[in-house]
Amino acid sequence: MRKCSLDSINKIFGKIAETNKLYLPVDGSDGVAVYTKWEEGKEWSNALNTVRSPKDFFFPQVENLMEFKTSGKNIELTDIREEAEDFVIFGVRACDVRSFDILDRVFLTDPVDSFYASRREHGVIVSVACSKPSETCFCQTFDNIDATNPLGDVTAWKTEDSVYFKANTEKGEAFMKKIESLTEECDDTAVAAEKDKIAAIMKKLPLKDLSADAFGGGKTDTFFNVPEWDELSATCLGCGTCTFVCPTCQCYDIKDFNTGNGVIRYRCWDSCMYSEFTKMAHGNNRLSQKERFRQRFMHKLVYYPENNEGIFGCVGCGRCLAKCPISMNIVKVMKKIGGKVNE
Amino acid sequence: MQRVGVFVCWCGSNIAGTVDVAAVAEALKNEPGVVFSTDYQYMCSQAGQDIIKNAIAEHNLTGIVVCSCSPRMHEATFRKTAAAAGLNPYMVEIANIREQCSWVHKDMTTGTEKAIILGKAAVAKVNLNTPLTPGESPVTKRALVIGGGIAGIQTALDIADAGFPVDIVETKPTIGGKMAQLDKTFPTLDCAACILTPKMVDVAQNEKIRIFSYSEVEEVGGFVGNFDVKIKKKARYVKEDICTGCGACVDKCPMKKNPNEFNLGMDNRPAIYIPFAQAVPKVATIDPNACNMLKNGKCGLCARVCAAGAIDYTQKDEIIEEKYGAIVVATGFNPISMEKFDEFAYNQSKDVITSLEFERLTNAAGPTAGHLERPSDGKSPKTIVFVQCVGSRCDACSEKGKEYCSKICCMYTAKHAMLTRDKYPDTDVYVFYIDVRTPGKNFDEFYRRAVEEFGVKYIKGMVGKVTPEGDKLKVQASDLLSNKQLHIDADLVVLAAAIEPDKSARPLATMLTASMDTNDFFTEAHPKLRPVESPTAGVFLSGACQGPKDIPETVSQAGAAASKVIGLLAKDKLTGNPCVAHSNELMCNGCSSCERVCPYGAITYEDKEFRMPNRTTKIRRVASVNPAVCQGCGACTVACPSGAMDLKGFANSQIIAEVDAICK
Amino acid sequence: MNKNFIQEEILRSSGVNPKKCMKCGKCSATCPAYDEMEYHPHQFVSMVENGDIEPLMNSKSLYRCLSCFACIDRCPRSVQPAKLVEAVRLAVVRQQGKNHLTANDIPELIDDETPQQLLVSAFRKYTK
Amino acid sequence: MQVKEYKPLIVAFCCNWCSYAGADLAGNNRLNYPADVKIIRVPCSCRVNPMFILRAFQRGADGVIICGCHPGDCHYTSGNYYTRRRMAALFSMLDFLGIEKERTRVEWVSAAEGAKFAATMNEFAQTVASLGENKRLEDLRCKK
Amino acid sequence: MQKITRDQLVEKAVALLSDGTVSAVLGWSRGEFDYDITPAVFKSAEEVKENFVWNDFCGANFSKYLVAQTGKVEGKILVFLKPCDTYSFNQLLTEHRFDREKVYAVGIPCEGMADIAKVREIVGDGIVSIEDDGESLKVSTLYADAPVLVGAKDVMAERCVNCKSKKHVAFDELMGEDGEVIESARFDEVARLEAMTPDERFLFWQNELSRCIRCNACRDACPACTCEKCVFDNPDSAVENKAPANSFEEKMFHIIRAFHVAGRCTDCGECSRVCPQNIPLHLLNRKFIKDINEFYGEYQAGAEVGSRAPLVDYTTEDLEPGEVFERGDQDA
Repeated sequence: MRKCSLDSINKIFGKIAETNKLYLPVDGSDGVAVYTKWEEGKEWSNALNTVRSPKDFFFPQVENLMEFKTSGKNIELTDIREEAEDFVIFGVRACDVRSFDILDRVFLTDPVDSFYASRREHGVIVSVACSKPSETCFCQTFDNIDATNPLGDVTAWKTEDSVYFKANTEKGEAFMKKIESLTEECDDTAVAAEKDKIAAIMKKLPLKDLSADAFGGGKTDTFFNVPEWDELSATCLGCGTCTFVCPTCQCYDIKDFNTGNGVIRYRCWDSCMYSEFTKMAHGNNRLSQKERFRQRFMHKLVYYPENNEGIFGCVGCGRCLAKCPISMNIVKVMKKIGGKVNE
Repeated sequence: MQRVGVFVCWCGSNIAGTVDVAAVAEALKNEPGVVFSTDYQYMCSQAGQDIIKNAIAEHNLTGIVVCSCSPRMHEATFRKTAAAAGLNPYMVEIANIREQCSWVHKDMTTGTEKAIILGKAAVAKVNLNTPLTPGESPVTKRALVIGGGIAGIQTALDIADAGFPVDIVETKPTIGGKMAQLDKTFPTLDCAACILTPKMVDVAQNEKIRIFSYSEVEEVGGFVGNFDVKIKKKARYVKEDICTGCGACVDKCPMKKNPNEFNLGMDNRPAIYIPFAQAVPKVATIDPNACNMLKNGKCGLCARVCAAGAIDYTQKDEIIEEKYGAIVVATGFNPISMEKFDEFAYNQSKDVITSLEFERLTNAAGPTAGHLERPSDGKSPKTIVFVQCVGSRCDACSEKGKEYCSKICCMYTAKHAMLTRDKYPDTDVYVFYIDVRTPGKNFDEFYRRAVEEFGVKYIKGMVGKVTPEGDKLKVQASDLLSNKQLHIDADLVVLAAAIEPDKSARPLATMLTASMDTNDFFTEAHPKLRPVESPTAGVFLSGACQGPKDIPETVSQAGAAASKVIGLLAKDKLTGNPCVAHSNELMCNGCSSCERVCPYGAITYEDKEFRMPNRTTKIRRVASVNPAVCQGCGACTVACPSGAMDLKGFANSQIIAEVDAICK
Repeated sequence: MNKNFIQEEILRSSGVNPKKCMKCGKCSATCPAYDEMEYHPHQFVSMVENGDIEPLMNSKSLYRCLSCFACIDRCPRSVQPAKLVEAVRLAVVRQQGKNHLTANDIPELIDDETPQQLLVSAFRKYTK
Repeated sequence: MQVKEYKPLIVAFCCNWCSYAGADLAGNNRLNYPADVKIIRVPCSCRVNPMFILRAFQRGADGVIICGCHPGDCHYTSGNYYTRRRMAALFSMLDFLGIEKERTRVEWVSAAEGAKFAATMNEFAQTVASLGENKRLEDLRCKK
Repeated sequence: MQKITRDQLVEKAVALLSDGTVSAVLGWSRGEFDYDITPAVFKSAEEVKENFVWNDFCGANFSKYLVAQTGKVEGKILVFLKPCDTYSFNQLLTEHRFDREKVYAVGIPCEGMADIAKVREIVGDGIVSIEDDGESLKVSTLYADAPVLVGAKDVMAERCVNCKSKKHVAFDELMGEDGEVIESARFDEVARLEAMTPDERFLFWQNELSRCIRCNACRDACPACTCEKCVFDNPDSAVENKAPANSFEEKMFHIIRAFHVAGRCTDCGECSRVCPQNIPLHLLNRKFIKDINEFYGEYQAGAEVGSRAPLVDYTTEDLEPGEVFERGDQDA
């Protein structure tokens, strides 16, 4: 374990930025933290989290896949893939770190999404423990997310005056090497204290008792037709806010854009809340907002764990709790249809 | 996917001179959907049309693009060609590579590049065209003629002759118009009244014709075949059906000193009057601004002397509503005001007059009973100067005059000069001219007779100024051929004033939604091929409202307009423009935005039941467009927020395709 | 100096388009100095149009035009003959290389035949 | 290397009855205007949807002009009055977003105003050229 | 902050449900915290008694829900309308978007709603409870030892600070006292932007709109955006997309959306309230409202049912699009 003083953290950023693009949460003009490319003068935000999750760096909202041109009956394809450069995402919270595991299971299983895979290969994730979790946090509901000791290539702890680093992977070791001269070796006393402090707060969180035990693979029939869906979805506006701020939502649509000089085939995020989602030749397969609403939560709580060894498709980051225009969210859904709160 | 054929026209050298037509045809070959592309000298010719027809059959074309002149010129032609070959006529698009390309660009490269882009845009559009079928609407078999001059009279007579009822609306108390004020007519010199008044009587006696004299068109609604017109019949305070036109009231009326409009104010008429002896209808009219009874409630003399009891001081304006299948505009002309021509002293001397005033001065029924007398002192003029082109042929930015040639002045001036010399051989008659324009049957011969037989002095040059001095008019003029400045002491100066459309034409055009040129002459649907039709369907043009004309031309145009009207009224049904708006009910919100902007009231709403998910239904209010009433402006398409309203033939997708093609 | 060049200069500096002329002669009909002039206003227009400028420049009557602008006012085609006359005068002055004038130069230039108007306009033009 | 002369691309929406005819008249009278002006015929200026205008900018247009009958002369009596309101609002909004107001214009050109059409296009093309390429409403994907 | 109490509203709703006047209630439902309130359709008195909530976070405008709910519910539906909601209510009626006969509208006074983001700015994260004591909010957090008092006015939402009207323009029944139309300073921010140079404005909007993630929350919450099929969802419309592919599409979306609601937008402010990226979208709508007021005379959408929206109206004397800027230049 190594540490540096909080005051000198910008030196570390400078060092990393020499060789890699470095992204970290920076307060925007409206005071809200946004993952921003670090450059001299940008300060690491004290905010707990960003509105948009770090998923964007591996699975951007819009991504061009290829270009093609037709002339007469000929078609000419161009691979426009840009080889991803090495980059570092700094300050990722435990919940968001877990989201990469969830995304990996989708994008890195056969057939591998080579665009995503390439970015994962080139990206180093530096996580940071949550010293001040919010009332909307409920990562404890899901197994193996530890806000006191997040995963990632490197784990960091930020205390009053210092930042502590610990490498978890080979990429992490390389990262540590790079900042070696700016950090000093230390023991884990301070980190242990910080962990205890966080653990104490976690026990006070209002959603600490939320349990996902009622959900999981094989529960489709249990929940699919419960009458509560009507009530829960009654005032859903059908916007895509929850899906677009969600670190684990991974649906996209592939579209063609005719530039006049050829066609760009690109993909962009899609939302199961949208009426046009997965529209097929026969029309839409989920016609009502209730069905679309149900799909999203069933996917997170039942379908995904069913296909992925019981791992839930939610990480408890709380973004949807904060951002849904009508304050409807997965917690309300779990409580309503999941029966009892964990005692 | 369409199978598109592209046909590039050379238009002789009009297009081929600045556009490499072969290159255009070649370039368009590679556009999506294009399966055939060629070029030819004259696509609009029979041979050119045959190329199109053959290609449609041979290549099984589903759409064609003709790169040629403006669609305003030959779109209809090529639509017919397509139809003849079995293709829906609305599967034709025109790329305007003449008016908007070869004629405005001088350089071959530029012209060719642009022509290709315009062609691509047309191909992009036609790829999205769908076959359209025009709707049908019934035809009201009655025509309206606005204006009762010789143009209106002839049109009405010809239409009535074919058996269709016609109404004439005339603002004056009598029909007859300008021609009734004329003395003789060129080049035959027959008396205007002798040839006009029998026609007026014919109109009066024709059972198919109704005359609304002293009336104006108030409002026009509807569309071709189905116009709804409101006509205001102004109160004349005389019961038209009872008045016998005996004239007793006119004789007895004490309010005698009112300028007589018919004689251009050169003498007076009573407050109750009949404009002239042969007026039709021959009915008295009370001038409410002059009648003491109407103004102050004192007098009532005319009512007392009227044996028939036709006087009715309580008469009110009356609104008549009638339906018409066709409307003919025959609003005629007026001489322009001479007020601004200070140099000719029109305002300073009574002896400077216009040609129309001269006409009344020489007319046997005029203020001087046909004796040529000076308006100022009644003396016979010994030297008369005629000035041509007063206010005609002016610069476009002139505030005084008009840019166009008034066409009739050369001939009537020759007539006036000749008649003066004929009746008063001791009078010196000078005519100052810029050019003498006599293109007409027997016109030049007429002019030469004035010079050679009657000794009228034609001087090439212009009058620069007229100065009244004593009882003379000092005329300073140039004689260009002898390179001299002339100074003539004249007794009378006659100005050949330019003519302009009647002032009522502009508001009428607005009511009719018929277009006008900057001079307020009505525009034709095509200057050569459709000269008597306005671009607004069902509105036809007769006489000088369309441009300056003499009587023979007016009469022939009147007949032509009548034949177009007859052709329209003979149909039982009209096929409409299929490029109308239509609403996609699935997307319509029923919000009424479209209804509010529709100028024709073509959009109505109905509650419809829609299938919803899970076997439920929902009743929603949705818009529907009446295709017979819709004129296809597209205002609704933009007012509609959901994009449910679209326009056939000019669909959102089609216009966007054109934008994309152009901006490539 | 080249003939075409002078013609172009005259057209440019006057802003007159002689092609607009319809040869009605109203300018000459209205001209108060007509009889004093060797070439009359309508001839000015047509001669400039034809590039026949030397006779105009050499004509003594060039300065007989009073610049009263009656021809400009009356011309139905807005040709503005008086502006052409002025432009030809300018061409003459230019050719003589006399493009500047001070108030002191004026008295000796005055003779009885020079119109006042000319002096004023010349002064305005050459003292900028 | 020779620098390609910058020529603005201008899309002109012309109503069928007045302005398109005015453009034809400009052609009849052989009045020049830049070839970069491309005309799209619409039945009435009120057919022009703001989406078409944005689309043109997206696709690489540097200026968009809408021509219709003079107010009061609309073939459909009132279409151009709606155009006038819509475009006044839209242009003001574009300006509010900082997009050069000179790139958009509404001009009334009658069927008799061939000269005005040509003069307007010349002037507009010049104005747009002086602004340079449309950067603020461009879609880089379409600029290749 | 609110003058009317939850109990009064619950009493009203229960009474109307019980006497059969209405068969459903559109109201605010209790959330996990004191601020995350969800609009809900209550079908029984029990549900109302248990979950109905009324506090300073009941900002949601229910008018739009009537479009869907009037078609779903048998009998009448009770809707509680704050003054600003009544304008949207009228505008939707003008556009025939729901059946007035199926609605029982109760107007309720509103003293302005709080903005949780503003609360957070003051007290920080970890809010566990918020109590309203009339003048201020008592906020307890995970990290402060004692509850923090924040002034109600200090955390009032922007749209409420610039409230345009406390007057109800539509209702079947009014609870509490009606207010008046207010001369607000709501156009000041628009005017401030107008006074900037075009370059500054461009940068301002570039910065704001670049954050857009096209979640469509603004559109989906907007009571004027009730289209059966939005052009941005319609693959045939040529503007459809599910994400803003670049800065052009960001601008296009917001220009077209604002244009589509121009003259119809009542300035309720829902768009900005729901934007997860804090883009001040209401400024675009207000720009149109301000322009329309200046060009064509004062017009308040929804002030009365059946009024003709300015963009589907005209006079022959309207100013020319070019004159819009001459006017602006004079101002500057």
